[in-house]
Amino acid sequence: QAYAQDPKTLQIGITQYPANLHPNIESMVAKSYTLGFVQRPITAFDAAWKLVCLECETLPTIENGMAILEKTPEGADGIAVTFSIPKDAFWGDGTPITTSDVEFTFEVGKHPLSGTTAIETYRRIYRIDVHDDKRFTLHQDRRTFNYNQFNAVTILPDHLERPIFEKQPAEYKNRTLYDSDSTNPGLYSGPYRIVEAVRGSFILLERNVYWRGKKPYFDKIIIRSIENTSAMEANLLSGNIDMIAGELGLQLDQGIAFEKRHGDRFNVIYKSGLHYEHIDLNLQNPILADLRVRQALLYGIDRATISDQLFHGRQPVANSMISPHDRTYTKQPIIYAYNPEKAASLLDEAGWSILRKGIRHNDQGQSLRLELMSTAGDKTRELVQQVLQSQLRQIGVDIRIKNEAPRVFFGQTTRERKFTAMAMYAWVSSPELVPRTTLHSTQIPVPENNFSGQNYSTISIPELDNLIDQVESELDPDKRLPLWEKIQQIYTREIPVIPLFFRANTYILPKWLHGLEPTGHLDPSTLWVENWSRVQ
Amino acid sequence: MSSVDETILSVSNLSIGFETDEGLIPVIEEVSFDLHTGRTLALVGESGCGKSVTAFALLKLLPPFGRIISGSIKFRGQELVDSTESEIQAIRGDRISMIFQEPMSALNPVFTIGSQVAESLLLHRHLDKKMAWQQAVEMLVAVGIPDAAQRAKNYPHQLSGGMRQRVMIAMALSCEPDILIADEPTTALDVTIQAQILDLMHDLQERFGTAILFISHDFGVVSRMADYIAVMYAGKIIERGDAGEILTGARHPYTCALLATTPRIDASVTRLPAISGRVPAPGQRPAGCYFQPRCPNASDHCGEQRPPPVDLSVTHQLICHEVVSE
Amino acid sequence: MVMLAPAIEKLLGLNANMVDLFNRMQPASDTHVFGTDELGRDVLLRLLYGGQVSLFTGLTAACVAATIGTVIGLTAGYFGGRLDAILMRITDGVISLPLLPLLIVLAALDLEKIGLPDELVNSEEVSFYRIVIIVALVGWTTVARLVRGATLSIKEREFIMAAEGVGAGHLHIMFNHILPNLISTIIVAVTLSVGNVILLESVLSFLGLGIQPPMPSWGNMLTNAQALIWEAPQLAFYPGMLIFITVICFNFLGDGLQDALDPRAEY
Amino acid sequence: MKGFLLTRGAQALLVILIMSFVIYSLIGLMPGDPIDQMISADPNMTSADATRLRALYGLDLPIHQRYWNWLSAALSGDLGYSRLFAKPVLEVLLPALKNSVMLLGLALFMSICIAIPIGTLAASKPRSVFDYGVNLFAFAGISIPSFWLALMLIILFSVILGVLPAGGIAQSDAGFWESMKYLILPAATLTIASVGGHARYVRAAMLEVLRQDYIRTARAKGAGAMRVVWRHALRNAMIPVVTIMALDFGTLFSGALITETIYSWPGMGKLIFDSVMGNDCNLALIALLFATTLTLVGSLLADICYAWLDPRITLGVSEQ
Amino acid sequence: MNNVTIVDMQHLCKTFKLKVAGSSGLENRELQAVSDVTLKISKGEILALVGESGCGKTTLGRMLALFYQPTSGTLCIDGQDVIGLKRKQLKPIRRQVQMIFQDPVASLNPRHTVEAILTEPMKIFSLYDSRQRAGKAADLLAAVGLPPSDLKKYPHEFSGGQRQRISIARALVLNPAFIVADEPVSALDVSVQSQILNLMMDLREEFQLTYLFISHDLAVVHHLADRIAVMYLGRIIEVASKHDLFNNPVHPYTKALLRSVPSITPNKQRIGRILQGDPPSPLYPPGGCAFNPRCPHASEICRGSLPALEPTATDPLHLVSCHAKEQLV
Ligand SMILES: Nc1ncnc2c1ncn2[C@@H]1O[C@H](COP(=O)(O)OP(=O)(O)OP(=O)(O)O)[C@@H](O)[C@H]1O
Ligand SMILES: Nc1ncnc2c1ncn2[C@@H]1O[C@H](COP(=O)(O)OP(=O)(O)OP(=O)(O)O)[C@@H](O)[C@H]1O
Ligand SMILES: [Mg+2]
Ligand SMILES: [Mg+2]
Repeated sequence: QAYAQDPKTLQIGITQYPANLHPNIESMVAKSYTLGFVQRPITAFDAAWKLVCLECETLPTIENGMAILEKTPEGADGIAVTFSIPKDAFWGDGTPITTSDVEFTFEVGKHPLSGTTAIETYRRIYRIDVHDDKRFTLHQDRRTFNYNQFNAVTILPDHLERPIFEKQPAEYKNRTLYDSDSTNPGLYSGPYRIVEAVRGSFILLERNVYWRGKKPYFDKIIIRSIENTSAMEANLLSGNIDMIAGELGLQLDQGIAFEKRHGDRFNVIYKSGLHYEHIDLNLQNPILADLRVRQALLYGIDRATISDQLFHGRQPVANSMISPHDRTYTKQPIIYAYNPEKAASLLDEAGWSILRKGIRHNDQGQSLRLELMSTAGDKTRELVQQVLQSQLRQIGVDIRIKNEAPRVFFGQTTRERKFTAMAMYAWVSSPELVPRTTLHSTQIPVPENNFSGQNYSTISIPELDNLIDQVESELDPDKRLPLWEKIQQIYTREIPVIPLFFRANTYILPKWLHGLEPTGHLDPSTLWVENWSRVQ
Repeated sequence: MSSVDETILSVSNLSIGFETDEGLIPVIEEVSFDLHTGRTLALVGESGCGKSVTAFALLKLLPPFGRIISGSIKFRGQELVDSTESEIQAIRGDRISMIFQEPMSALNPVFTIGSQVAESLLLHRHLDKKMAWQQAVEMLVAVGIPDAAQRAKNYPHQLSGGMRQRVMIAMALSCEPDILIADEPTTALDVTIQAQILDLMHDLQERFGTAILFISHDFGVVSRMADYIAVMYAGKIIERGDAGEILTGARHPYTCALLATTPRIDASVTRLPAISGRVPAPGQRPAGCYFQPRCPNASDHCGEQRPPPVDLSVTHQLICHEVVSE
Repeated sequence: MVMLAPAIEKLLGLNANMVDLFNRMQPASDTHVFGTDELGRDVLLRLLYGGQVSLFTGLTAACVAATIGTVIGLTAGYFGGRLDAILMRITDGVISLPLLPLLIVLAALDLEKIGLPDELVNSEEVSFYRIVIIVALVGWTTVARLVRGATLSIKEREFIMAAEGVGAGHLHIMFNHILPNLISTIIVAVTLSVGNVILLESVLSFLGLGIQPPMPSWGNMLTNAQALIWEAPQLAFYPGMLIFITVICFNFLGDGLQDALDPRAEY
Repeated sequence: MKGFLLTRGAQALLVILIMSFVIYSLIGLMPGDPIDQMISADPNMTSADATRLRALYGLDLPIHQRYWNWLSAALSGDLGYSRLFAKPVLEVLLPALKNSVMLLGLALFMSICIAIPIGTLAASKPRSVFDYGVNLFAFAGISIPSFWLALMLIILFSVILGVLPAGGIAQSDAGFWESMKYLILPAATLTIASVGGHARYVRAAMLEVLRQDYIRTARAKGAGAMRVVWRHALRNAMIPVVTIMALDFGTLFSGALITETIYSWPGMGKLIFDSVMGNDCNLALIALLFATTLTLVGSLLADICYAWLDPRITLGVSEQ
Repeated sequence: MNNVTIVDMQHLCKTFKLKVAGSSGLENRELQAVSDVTLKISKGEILALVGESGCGKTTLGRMLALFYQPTSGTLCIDGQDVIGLKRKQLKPIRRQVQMIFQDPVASLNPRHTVEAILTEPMKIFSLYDSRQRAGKAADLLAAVGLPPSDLKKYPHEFSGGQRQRISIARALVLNPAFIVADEPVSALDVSVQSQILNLMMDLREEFQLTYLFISHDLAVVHHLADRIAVMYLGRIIEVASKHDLFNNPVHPYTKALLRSVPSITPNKQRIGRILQGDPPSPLYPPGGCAFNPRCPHASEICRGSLPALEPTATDPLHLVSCHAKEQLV
């Protein structure tokens, strides 16, 4: 085609442009995808969902002795982990990466004015011991099983950023070179560096000559942001881009349809991962407070058929909040297969037995009407909503759909529990993530705690709280498994949330691209870009 | 310059109609008249009788759905009815020009009066811009605009009504046309200004020997201007003759009635004689004589047959059943 | 035609909101004359129901906006002076108001809190009323300007003075004399804006402020079809075509009504 | 002229001041804030983080105080930073503005260049086939959804013919023609969408003018049909048309959201949308004020054009 | 004709405030449309007001018909002072004064039927019930010579003369004593004009009407008026009975006006000695006597001071405003 580029250039389409480029301030998918080419966090989960070292030599564990149990000065349980920066790690301007960079990074991370989003990641490190240029120990003030996970921490260049930070920490987020001078090679330590960035349109990457690892195949990578997915397809077909990223790409059904038409020219890969699509049930709603109604709702929807027909089976049905791919997943004790008869009898039992115009009413004459809210503009969710509405209608439940712009939905509706009955959206998680914020009773957002926490269903079970506390501090992976099983049992028994699917990402790749491995979690496939190559 | 009294334009049996949803409706029927150099023919008649349409037809400037049905317009022997658009364009503004009733709306508001006067010169005399402008200014002087060189740079809205009409006249006369068609040129003006304009037209006619077709509904004005008068009623010329013959010796009942109903300051009547009824609209004209429904002298056959032409003298003619030639 | 939707629904033995996951995006067939949509619903029926919704929304919103605009424009034009200046500056302000935040604020208003009855807030039509209100709130400005302009010229006509001469009050003159003469201006504005409202509704759907699913409207059908333009282009074609035809029809209707309502036209 | 400009300028400043407050309040009143949205995308973030960040970005202050802070800073020349893009507001705004002006300017220019001749021709031959064609085309332009049109153009020119890029913007090292190629499709989309409407305005104005007496005067002078239409009528017809087109001038700077989105054209429409949605008050405010200002400039321009085209009008008043 | 004064104007002035384009942008200016008019109209008479376009005839007429508030001066209608009255207070007086407008097209609401037009005043004043109103409307229509079947028609279905009849009928609905007729026939053809003039005379007898008849056509005025006031640039410059004015005009302007009226005699020729120049703009009135720039007799005093409107030496009812009137009589 006319706009095909030379074979050593790869053009990638993504649906969002990263608003800003500082790796540790504000996380967003487009940013972590882009920065994956040019920077590496200290650790990450790989495509097999195993924790690996990226900007370190060895992953510290208790077994290899680089993680040591200790007491904090206050006498609490703590843990110290020791990392070494790879010897040949350089910034893109030739400066070596050293422990002073690490110190700077944590200084920025901890600073309350720096704009760090998830500050706890840094706060738990109460002391850093620097042994030499490359080796350092992080002392943590708590003892959790993810003591060696530093996926969210990317080392920052001390020699470039410190003067800016020290001058005015509160302005650092606005003045950082990542945004004011994003093509500065010294900012990047990955296989590529940014050489041109046009906001809202594209980012051009070139090879970083100081990259220590395997030499990547492509000389240049262009990341184009194309928000409209139909236009994205047109760009792909016209050769304006070579591939569509799965992390930020076509919707699943578009991908499936695309494969039907162009499967001969492109590889289409579906990776189901840790996007947990679900419906929060407001347990404060008197109707939903009745477990039988919640069960009936689950029995009354045919998730298997939706998955098969709408998503061609590419998007597995979720039985609980834990993905079947996760090591902590256990065979579910209760599987709610489609069973409208059972649903009907449960509703009858619950007192919703009078049918009027096909809608159930109780003996007070109240109708079984529930509001199903979600984010507006998300076509797939709207489709699922309508199917659910239609299916639940069959068992006499009147579902009213009400959608809101995402900023309203997430900003107010869920947080302040403005949804009266059901709220449908997705959680992203990482492998073996403890569901504290979503299921612990202390995490119910109320005005008293300034609406903190994401336990929107308001589930509050002491047993579950205990289990969550236990699993978090259990360092032995095998001993954690029975705890996880109990958590899942309670979850499926109590149904605070209707699990729907684990969303699948659709990667559309040219036949000649090899080595790209979708991860299915938050760490993007681009962290392993040096494995990508063109094979004719 | 042609000699006085030469017939320069000759209209015969001209019929004009408008295409409407109900078909072609005749508006002007079998109109004939001649124009003579240095002489003024006044066309008089009430509103809607077809004076303007007749005037437009002479330059083939009929409104979109107007058609010349039949008849001929001969200008210096050249038939205008079937001449082409470009032939007629060469004549318009050059040999035959026209001035209109409403001097404000007839001038283009966005051009200076100088350039509007100069335009005919550019079109027909092929002068360069400067020359044309100069001549335009001269023309404005000729029509009595004080301080013409400055005034030429004004826009129409900056002039008074009388001045605008002078500009219109200057524009029409800039190429020294053979014929000037003046369609109610003073109706929109005050009496004192009207008198000025009429004087001006007299002067210019004397100077250029132009033949004038002067259209008006006001016998007072006509009596000042006309050598000949033609009275129109419902699309027909019902009486024509020398000015004196018509103004003092009119025979057609319509002309007589019209003259009688016109208030005058030199005679007092307690009650004006009125013509009852109204002018029939085109398409609703009665059989027989068109004036018969309003005519005090009408007899039976007036309503049945078209009245015959009657010659009272060489110049004085009319169409009426009740008047017989002496 | 769109009024017959329920009858045609019966005739075909289908249901406009009936999801059939086994028959998604079918091409035209005997049972589904225009095929089915992405959830296996009959496109013809959805077009008909969508037409009901869209036309009704368009007409109502345009009429409400026209009413507000007429009252404001008429008042401003008739009384003139300071009142005119104030009203027209307000109009300018509304014209330059950023639509997007306004729409979001409006959409997020808690209707129950403003004291609307529960029945209404929870009814299916609430999104419809919302649109009507949104369009009315921002859409009256054009009419207001047109009406003001027309009022300014009409109030100079002598028949207004004649009415004043027989002792008519301001309101009498405004509503008995000026308003009837504005009808054609208003009608043209309304007919032109019906199409705009239908299109605006599709933008609103996109922001989640439009007609809520599953209720179909041409606007949301069009927006939904956008993502399917490769798989099922016909889904975008039908509503697009209908909007096009509607816009044209309303324009002709406007012209026709203008002629019919103007007693001078036959002159 | 000077006095007129001064009065208008003062009025404009007042309007802008009021608008800045209204816009600020509207954005501030929007439910939800960006920090909450971050939570849903980041499992490590806690509510305490959200509270801290809200304070950091000043989102916890009451709206009038935020506005006052903003205003005093803005008046001292500091327009602040874009929260979303972590850059000074103007640095984000100016490139987008440049792109919008390029795109919409070209589209408006082409639209006018096409609309004037076809509108005029349609008016000079009313009820002809050409006239009906122009009308139909105009309605199509009004009612074709722009996303559909844009996608069809991409499919035709990029996918099938492969002659033009499907979207985006040229790299900085690209030549002029290469850069222009990226502009053609989006500009064509906008042109097609607006040219019909413009042509109808021209046609209506032209029809009105052609009915006027001075047109007959021009014909009576012997001017040919072409000269009558293009010299005598056009300038008069342009008086109302210019007003409408100058008002479009304001929209140049508010961008065209849908077209920009589909063609990934980084202009003001997308920027305003993103900044409003992302609660980027500073950016949204300045961007919207820019658009407002230019709308005001547009109407001022309309008045000046008016006076320039129509000698009867002296700025601010029309002589009787 | 008795001598009861129905309208009494004393030093009536009307000033319009305008914005005009001047050398440095917009200027606020005052336009004296009517200055210092002192006139009485007696019951039953026809006073004609003549003058060139823009001299303020309509403005004066509209003040008398209560449409404009005079800027200064006093105005009594039927003995009642109307200056400063509110809209509501004026309402009862409006029954006394009605106006007939120049343009029969513009003065009738195109969207109202004749019946609506004629019954509207009765509705506003709550006169009669609806049946009686229709009957009254039909009677009025008959009085102006139209059949009752025309009640259901719209104005556009009538000819110009018929429309003017409707407008006259409307003016009569409230049984006024005084009618301001602002150029009621100047838009009409001569044949129709005479019908309307005759009608107005007939109605005057029938309803005991007093007219202020505004016209620019001296011939019409000659036919109709009892007394004539000549206006020039907002001022009355000469008032006299019809006979006096036409036979012994004093003011040079009146004389010029009379000379300019064409008579219907075949005399194709220049008029000569006609008044040159245009009337001055009321925005920039000349100093002294407004007529001085065009006046053949203008002298220093004319440029310096305003002549008063005073009786001539010979006739106390013949008022002239001219410095040179004694020489010109
Ligand atoms: N464009 C037109 N379409 C249809 N009929 C027309 C058109 N123009 C004029 N007429 C008809 O032709 C007749 C003569 O019109 P014309 O304008 O010549 O009258 P006139 O004698 O000039 O009247 P006036 O004194 O009012 O100017 C009228 O009855 C009118 O109805
Ligand atoms: N409402 C108004 N505002 C400003 N100026 C006005 C207004 N009405 C009239 N004038 C001005 O007052 C002067 C007198 O106007 P008026 O209409 O009384 O004249 P007229 O004698 O009736 O003229 P005509 O014979 O043209 O009807 C004119 O210069 C006119 O421009
Ligand atoms: Mg005429
Ligand atoms: Mg007047």
